[in-house]
Amino acid sequence: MGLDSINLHISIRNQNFDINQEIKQLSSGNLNIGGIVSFLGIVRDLSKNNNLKFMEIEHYPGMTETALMKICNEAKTRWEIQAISVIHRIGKLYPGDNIVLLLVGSVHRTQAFEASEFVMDFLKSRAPFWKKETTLTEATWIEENPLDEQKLLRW
Amino acid sequence: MGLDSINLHISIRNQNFDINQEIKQLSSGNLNIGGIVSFLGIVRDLSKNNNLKFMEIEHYPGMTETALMKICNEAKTRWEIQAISVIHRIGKLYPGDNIVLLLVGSVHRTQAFEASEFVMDFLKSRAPFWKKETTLTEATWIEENPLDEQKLLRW
Amino acid sequence: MKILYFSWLRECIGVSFEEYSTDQTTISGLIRELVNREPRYRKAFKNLTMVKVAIDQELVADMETSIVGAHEIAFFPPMTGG
Amino acid sequence: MKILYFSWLRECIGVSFEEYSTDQTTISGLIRELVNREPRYRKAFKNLTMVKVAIDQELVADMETSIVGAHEIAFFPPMTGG
Repeated sequence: MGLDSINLHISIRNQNFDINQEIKQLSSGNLNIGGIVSFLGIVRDLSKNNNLKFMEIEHYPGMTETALMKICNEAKTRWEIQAISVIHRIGKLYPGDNIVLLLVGSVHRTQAFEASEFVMDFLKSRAPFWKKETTLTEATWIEENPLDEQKLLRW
Repeated sequence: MGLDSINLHISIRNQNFDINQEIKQLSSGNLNIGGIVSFLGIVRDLSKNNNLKFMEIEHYPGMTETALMKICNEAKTRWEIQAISVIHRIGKLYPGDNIVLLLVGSVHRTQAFEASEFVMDFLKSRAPFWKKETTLTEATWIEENPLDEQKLLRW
Repeated sequence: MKILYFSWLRECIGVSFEEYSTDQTTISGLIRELVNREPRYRKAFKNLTMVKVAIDQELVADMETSIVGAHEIAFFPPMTGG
Repeated sequence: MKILYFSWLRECIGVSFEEYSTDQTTISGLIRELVNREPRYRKAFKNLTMVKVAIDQELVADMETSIVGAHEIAFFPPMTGG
């Protein structure tokens, strides 16, 4: 049931992560995990004039963790997966910096892929994170992409 | 067109890979890559008695590279992706060892996920690799999973 | 109860949280009351399609949801994580 | 032409490749000829649903495909990579 039978790891933090190490941790002691799907999100420069200086990520402590737990547990009931790890950075990040790392380990490749897409789709629109971009000329809060909300309808 | 506009990297080899390094290489010099989807395949013990000693992977030099190039180029025409890297190990591998690493970098998360599933599905049934498992008691060639062939029909 | 503000709502209102007492029983009632308090609230809640609400860290879609007994109400724009 | 064998077909036939000349013009003709050569070929090609073929490193599905002019013909079981 729920958290007992799945290896679930959620971390919200300033510091960067090491993907090798996170993968090692996810699969350690579970030789049934034959496939690990991961999604790595990186700060990219989407500003009109390609002059992003940095990005700041704010979140709602407490609710973030609860929301992510809920999303991961839902994924666990829908797909045959053995382990999930979500790391999301907050604070000041620069172009090329890592933002988010999702790892989903499963015996079955397709299960891990679908669960990963599901978690990313809901993380994007249901986990309380907000991004602010500072370019050479201005600071603006990133607006929601209306497509993100639409994507939830397919699940 | 084709290979010119996409960063494509294919490697068939004995040695292990370093995921951090491969990701760095994929995204280096391309700040448009906002998301990298990866699939990591690991040797797991699927033998009846859970007594896998090692696995041997054989391939068809020349045809393997051509087949993978074809699959990646097809993915490139179907999805908006900026970079693909496929590394597949051959030779003798032990439980827990890495087998395959696929990386797909894209501006758009969903595009990278779909392209990754596509490449893995075709790699599985169209790239000339064969696996032999040696347990404590016997050595057997892994048989094709009939579902793998079916999966191709959805693309 | 505690009211929290995030992102540009926080910047607009000027605080990240405040203690607040109200006789209002719904989110929409609370927002009406805040809007009548000071221009900074009026500005923050000008376009409600841009405002999301969580009661006790749980997202709620309906502005008529009851806030009776709530400890923590948060206002923020649509999320943009990932 | 060069004929290559992989996986258990290689083990069964005992070589990974051989140079071979034939008047046969199709894959099925070539297989028939090989099967009549020696028991090890008969054993390898016993169940053709388990055998896949590539002509010049290109997978072909139809056993009646022409092999005229081919440089390299490979026989192997269904792939199991990934």
